[in-house]
Amino acid sequence: MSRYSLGVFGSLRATFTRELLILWRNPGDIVNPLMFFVIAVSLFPLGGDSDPAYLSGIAAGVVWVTALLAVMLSMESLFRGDYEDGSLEQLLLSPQPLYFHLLAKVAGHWLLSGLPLVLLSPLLALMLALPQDAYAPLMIGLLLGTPTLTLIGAIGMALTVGLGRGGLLLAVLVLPLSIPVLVFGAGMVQTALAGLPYTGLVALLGALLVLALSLAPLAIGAALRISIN
Amino acid sequence: MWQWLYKLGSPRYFYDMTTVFLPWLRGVTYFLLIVGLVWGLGFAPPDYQMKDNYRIIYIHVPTALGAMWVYAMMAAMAAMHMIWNLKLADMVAKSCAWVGASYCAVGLVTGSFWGKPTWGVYWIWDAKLTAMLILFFIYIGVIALRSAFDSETSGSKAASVLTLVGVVNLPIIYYAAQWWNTLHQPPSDLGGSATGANPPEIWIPVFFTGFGLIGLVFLLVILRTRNEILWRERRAQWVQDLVQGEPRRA
Amino acid sequence: MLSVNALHCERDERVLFSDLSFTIKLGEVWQLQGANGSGKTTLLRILCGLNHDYEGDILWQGEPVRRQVEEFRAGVFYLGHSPAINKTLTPLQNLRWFCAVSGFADDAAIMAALAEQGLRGYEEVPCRHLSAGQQRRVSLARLALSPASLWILDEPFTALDRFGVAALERQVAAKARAGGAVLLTTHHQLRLDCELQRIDLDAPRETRA
Amino acid sequence: MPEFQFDSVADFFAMSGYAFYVWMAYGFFFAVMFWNLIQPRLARRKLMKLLRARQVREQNAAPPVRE
Repeated sequence: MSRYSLGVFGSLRATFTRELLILWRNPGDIVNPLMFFVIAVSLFPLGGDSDPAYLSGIAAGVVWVTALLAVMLSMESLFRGDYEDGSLEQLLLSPQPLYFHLLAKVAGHWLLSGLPLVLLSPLLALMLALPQDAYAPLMIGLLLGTPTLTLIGAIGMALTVGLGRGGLLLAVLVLPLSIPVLVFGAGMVQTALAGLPYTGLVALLGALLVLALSLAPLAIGAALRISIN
Repeated sequence: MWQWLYKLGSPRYFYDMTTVFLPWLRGVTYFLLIVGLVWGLGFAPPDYQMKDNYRIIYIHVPTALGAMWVYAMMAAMAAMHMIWNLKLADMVAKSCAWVGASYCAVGLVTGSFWGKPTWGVYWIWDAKLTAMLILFFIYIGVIALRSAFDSETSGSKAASVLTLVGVVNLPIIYYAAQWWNTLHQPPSDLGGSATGANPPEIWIPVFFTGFGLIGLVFLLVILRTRNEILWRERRAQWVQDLVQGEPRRA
Repeated sequence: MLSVNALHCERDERVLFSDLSFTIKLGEVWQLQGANGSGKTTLLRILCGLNHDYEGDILWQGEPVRRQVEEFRAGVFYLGHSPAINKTLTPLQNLRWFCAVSGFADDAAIMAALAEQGLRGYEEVPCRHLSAGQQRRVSLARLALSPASLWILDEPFTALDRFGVAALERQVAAKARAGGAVLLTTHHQLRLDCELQRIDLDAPRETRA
Repeated sequence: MPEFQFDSVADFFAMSGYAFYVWMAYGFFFAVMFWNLIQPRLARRKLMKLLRARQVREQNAAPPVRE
């Protein structure tokens, strides 16, 4: 028998790879939020005015708000599938610590939903005539901000997964809570545009990320145990 | 001490106790409010700058503050509900949500009416008003989530989790609003102009309306909690007798 | 092993069961009977720890569950109505995750369990291409893999053909003989070659267990 | 005792030109507080009616088979 016991880390890796596999197998869950991100951003020049001065003024806010909404939209695939086929119950019943498994699951989900947003953002900044030196702060901000948004969105998703039609409710619950990330992220780009140093804000976004990383899984676990009753 | 706290935890004891002192609370609260409002509207000297428009402050400041500490009370109740599974704490939290949201709405509307003469526009993204707007959204989120569940028990547990997540977020939101505001506009201190060179008599009515509105919070929360107790303990015998005893009206 | 006393549960106005007490010891097979809606699934979900809306206490090896959550969860396997299989993954990947979540990795045992369920050759086929019965078999394959000593099965015989039913009955009997215990609900007539205890949720309280 | 700040009642309602803002603010305040005071009372009446109907229903319905 080639049975060998997996430590906590081994089983975390299994949950992580399973999450990537599931997302990779249904590409819709990855591509749709990205397409939403690109289309929504390109609506603003169409809706507003295509003069670069105007666009660059609103670019940071537009990119950040649509990134926030794209992350919310991609939350659906985090628990919905596992809830319907019962795997989420098995996760709750497993002797392994739920806290770390949720972290692994959210990390896997972020890798294929949040990270692509970060990589795509320079393209959209280009479309919105954002000056060259604002690309770095935009990407750093998104790199630190999207995992926090994913974690907060996961809390909302865990609360509403049992409701079936939780989609809109998720936004009402989660958007107010993600405002600090939006404020600091978009603020970073503006301070960079004004030529001021933005390292302080990187620290703030990092602090929010660490806070979310440590506290969110507790709330997600409690919410899941409530929803799966 | 624990014995007393445990006794307070039982809905029936809470109901009987509030039946006794509710009239007193009602009396004190109405007295404070009436004195405060009449004094503030009619007898306080006008502000040297904004003249009589500043009289809105007598209800704006207490309601805005009320919205914040009612959320803190709701979070404390949610924590008690999650940790010790106290059903009564959850009933109080549910009532707090409605009262807090109402105070927040009044704070926002009075703030914007007060701001119109000073800033020339109904709404400006001032740090305090923005933070209060976000607090209002969180209240709505908690109420919406609680009513989205079919079973009461999971609805109340979910709402408690969201309240606790919200209470962690609130200081961050306040700081973010402050920082964000300094980025865009010079700080327009909302309460500043009123406290300028003004005679101290201006502040006496706020004392009355302040405590009056605190009393009103408890009054409204207790009224709602009593209904909640009757509904959730409907199969208990003491509620059945109470229903029998209730005089038939309309 | 698992003892329950004075269990009381209500669901929206109806009292499903109240002061229900029984003890499941090693080597026993218990069948939970009751009409539809009599709370069978709720009771199973309470016992395995998914549902917390109950009064009364549940002891695992004599200790209240709350104090030893980890041992309890390692010792209990719950099979619900939903197969707990992700349709886009293959049976191998699904079972690998199940084993990892139970704390070990053992591809050989997975292959053997799948073969035993008559799914040889289907290990790498995404589950959505399998029939409902086969997906049920993949879910049942977890029985052979689970290290848990107590099985809680919620209508395990649904969507199984004659061979599947016979195989599962043998598996349940073997589990009891091997020193484990099984608590299951089913509507079909069980033919087990070991003695069977019954709990009837519809019977009035005295003659219940 | 502070004296009355306004020359006449009409002047009081004028609120030195800010009548609209002051009275709209106070109006909304009274409306919300009035609703918060009335709503529990109406809910209690509806609840009593519901519980009374439930009692009547339970009394003449046959006692449930389980108890």
